[in-house]
Parts: sequence; C-alpha cells; structure tokens
Amino acid sequence: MRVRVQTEAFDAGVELDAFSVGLSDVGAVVSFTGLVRQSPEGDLIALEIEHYPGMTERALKDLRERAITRFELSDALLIHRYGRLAVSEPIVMVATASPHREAAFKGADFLMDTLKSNAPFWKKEIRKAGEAWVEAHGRDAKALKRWESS
Amino acid sequence: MRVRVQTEAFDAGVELDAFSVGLSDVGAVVSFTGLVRQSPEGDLIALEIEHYPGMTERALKDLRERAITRFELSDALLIHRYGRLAVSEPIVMVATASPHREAAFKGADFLMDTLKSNAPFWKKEIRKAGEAWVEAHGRDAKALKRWESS
Amino acid sequence: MIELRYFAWIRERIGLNGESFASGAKDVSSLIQELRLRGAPYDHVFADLSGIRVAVDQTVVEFDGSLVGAREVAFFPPMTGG
Amino acid sequence: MIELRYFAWIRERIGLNGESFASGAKDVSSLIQELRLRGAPYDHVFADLSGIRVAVDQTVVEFDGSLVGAREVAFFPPMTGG
Repeated sequence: MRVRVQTEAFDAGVELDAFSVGLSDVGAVVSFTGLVRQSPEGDLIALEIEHYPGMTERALKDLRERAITRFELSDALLIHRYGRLAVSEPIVMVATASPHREAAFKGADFLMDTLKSNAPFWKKEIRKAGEAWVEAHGRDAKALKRWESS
Repeated sequence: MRVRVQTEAFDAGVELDAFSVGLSDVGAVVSFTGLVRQSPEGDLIALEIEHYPGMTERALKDLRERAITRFELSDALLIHRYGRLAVSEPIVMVATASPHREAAFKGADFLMDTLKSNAPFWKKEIRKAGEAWVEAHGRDAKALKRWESS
Repeated sequence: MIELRYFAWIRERIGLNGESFASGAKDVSSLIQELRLRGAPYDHVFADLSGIRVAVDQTVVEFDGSLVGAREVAFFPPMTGG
Repeated sequence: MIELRYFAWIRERIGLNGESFASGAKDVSSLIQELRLRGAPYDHVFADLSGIRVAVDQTVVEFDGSLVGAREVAFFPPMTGG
C-alpha cells in the first residue's frame, strides 16, 4: 500500500526499506519524515490530528499520481497519521524513487508542500496551558506557489 | 559515526533509524540514497569505485560541517562506499535533521550536489563490452552553481 | 437531504460531526445562507467565511460551487497536515 | 622528496598508485614540467591538463598552487562520486 492513513506509529527505516525493495531502474530514493516537535515554550504535550476519512485517502492518492506523472517517478509512498501523537513521534512520511537524483528530491519536496494544503488534516496542539487549533501558515501557501511556475 | 567511508553494503532503513534516534528539537528528517543503476543498454555488471583514503574522510567531514552551519541542521549523516558494487546496491546515503522541513531538504540536496564535485571518488563502469571511467557531467558543475547565489 | 460534515473548530463550535439537512440550495453560498438563518451557533460560525473552506462530495470548491446532485458538503478550516 | 599519488585513469596510465619523487619545483606547474621531462608515460599523461585535477596535502589547488612545505601531491580526474 503506497498510500496509508493510520493512527499507529510507523518506523521510518522499516518503511524506507520496504519501499525500496524490488524497485527497478532506480538510482535515487529520497525520504522525508515529519515529527512532532516540542514547542519553543517546551509545554507541548501532544498533537491531536483530525482528518476527513474518505477524502483524505482520495486526496493523497491523487497527489501521489500527480507527483509520479510530473516528476516521472518510479514510485512514491505517502503515510500520514491521525489521532493523538506525543512529542517526537512521526506524523508523516513521504518517499520517492527515480532514475535520477533531482526528480527524487523535487518529487518529495512537492509532495510535502502540496500535502500541507490539499490533504484534509487539521492539527490541534495540546499544551499545559490549554488546547488550540494550528493555523495555516502564509508560508505554506507561498511554498505551494513554487510549484506553479516550474 | 556521522561520516563513514566503507566497502560494506549498508541498509538505508537501519541507518535512517539509527540517525534519527535521540535527536531533539527535530521536526524534519530527509534521507537520500543513491543506488547503482542499470545502464540503458542493460549491460552493466558492476561499478568499481576508487577513492583517496584520508582526503575522502576529510572532504566529507568538511562538507558535513558546512551543511550543518549553512542550513542550521540539527545533525547530518554521510555514508559513501568504495570498491566493487553490483547493480541496485547502495552507493551513497546522506541524511539531515532540522527543526524545519525546508532546511532538511535543502541540506540533503546541497550535500549531494557538493559531494559529487568535492569528495575524491571515481567511478568505473564494468560492462560486458569492457570497462570505462565515468566522466564528470557538465550538469554536476551546474548543480553545484545553484548553491553559490542562494 | 444533504449530508453536512464539520471538522476542527467548526465541528467543535457547532457541536456535531455532521448532520442531515433538508436544503433547496443550488450552490454553497445559498446553503450557508440557509444555515445562518437557523440561528446560533450557525450564524456565528458562518459570519466570517475567510477562515472556512468547503468540499462538495469530497472535492474542494469555491463558495459559488454548485450543489446540483451533491450528496455531501463538508466545512472546515484551511488544512494543516504534514 | 615529495610523495606523488595517482588515481583513476592517471593511476592506470602511469601504472603506479604513487611514488616518491625528488623535486625542486616551487609550484604544481613546475612539478608537472619535471614529470613530463621523464618521458613516457608522464609526457602523454600530462600533455593535456584540462582533464586533470591536483591536490596538495589533500587539498584541491590550481596548477599555480605552491609546493612550499608540501609532502604529498595527488593527480586525478574530476571527481565522480555520489
């Protein structure tokens, strides 16, 4: 399964190896893993990630197809978790395989930029002082714009 | 050991997990693995990689320090093999960790571009028809130039 | 009948994951008007649409998006995955 | 005495990994002149320098690089790692 939406933690190394097995005509594999990062104030207890079952899987599958076509990837993997995640747990992983280095890098970068604004996930920070929904950053929209012209 | 030059094969997944253990204040981990790719003609038997012992380790350590400083990485890993490598075996791996996604991506991309022209490795292709040293590509120098202005 | 789905702060503010709603609206804007006419909490939730996104049958659309043949409409804030 | 090291096709063409060489050269260009005067295979190997790179004590330098205090000089083609 090259697109997975799950509550369970995953092991990025195990996923990377499973992804890489049996790929042919591949010279480059890139992986990105996003982790729950402690807040600057050090008071983050957990992230709660909500998603839109059904639409999430569709959006991720569509993204994967777009990335494979656009960057001529040999293969691509997307894993995204939802539910309650403790600090330093993995949230998301993407991996790309390609004959060429540049395509593998660009494909993974594109997947992450695009996923942030196109896959229906919402993060809530659970802090000692209380809970708050994470707001979308202007920089996410800017990051997305990079892929319009190139 | 965050810089390794070795003949033995490595397992990218195991290396990725070992690299990620115990990192603090990290939100993003990127890995790149380069593999021996079959030639378009399908007649590649192996790569023979020669290196300059002593200088190789120095060059890779220096590169790692430059990447960490320039992209404010939390950590970086470089592994490069030498000797005889069969098709689809791993040649090289870099991994970067950072609080932020963009720095982790850019750091890994920079390491690969810079490594190609600064670390004293030379590849020879062993084909059915004979052996030939791989020539440096103009696109490697071009890739390197990307990092001068930005 | 149309199935409405709410996510994140919109879900919390309305107090429901979703609901069935008898609507005659032809587009999303008209549906939102109908919801606002129901009063609290809808009138407050949909007072400012700048922080609200909409998907019709699991595809993101603008507020003028058509509801002809639509079965499911979801309201949520900008996505923050990754 | 200076330690010379050869890599890749230069190593193969000269037929040695390296050698000790009594040189009075002050810079890399002068050292190359001395080597060429030894005749084959050096004269051919160093006839065209466009495909040759040099490191003095494991640091890449240009052909006008100084050899003052140098212990080791390496000749090799452009690197092709990664």
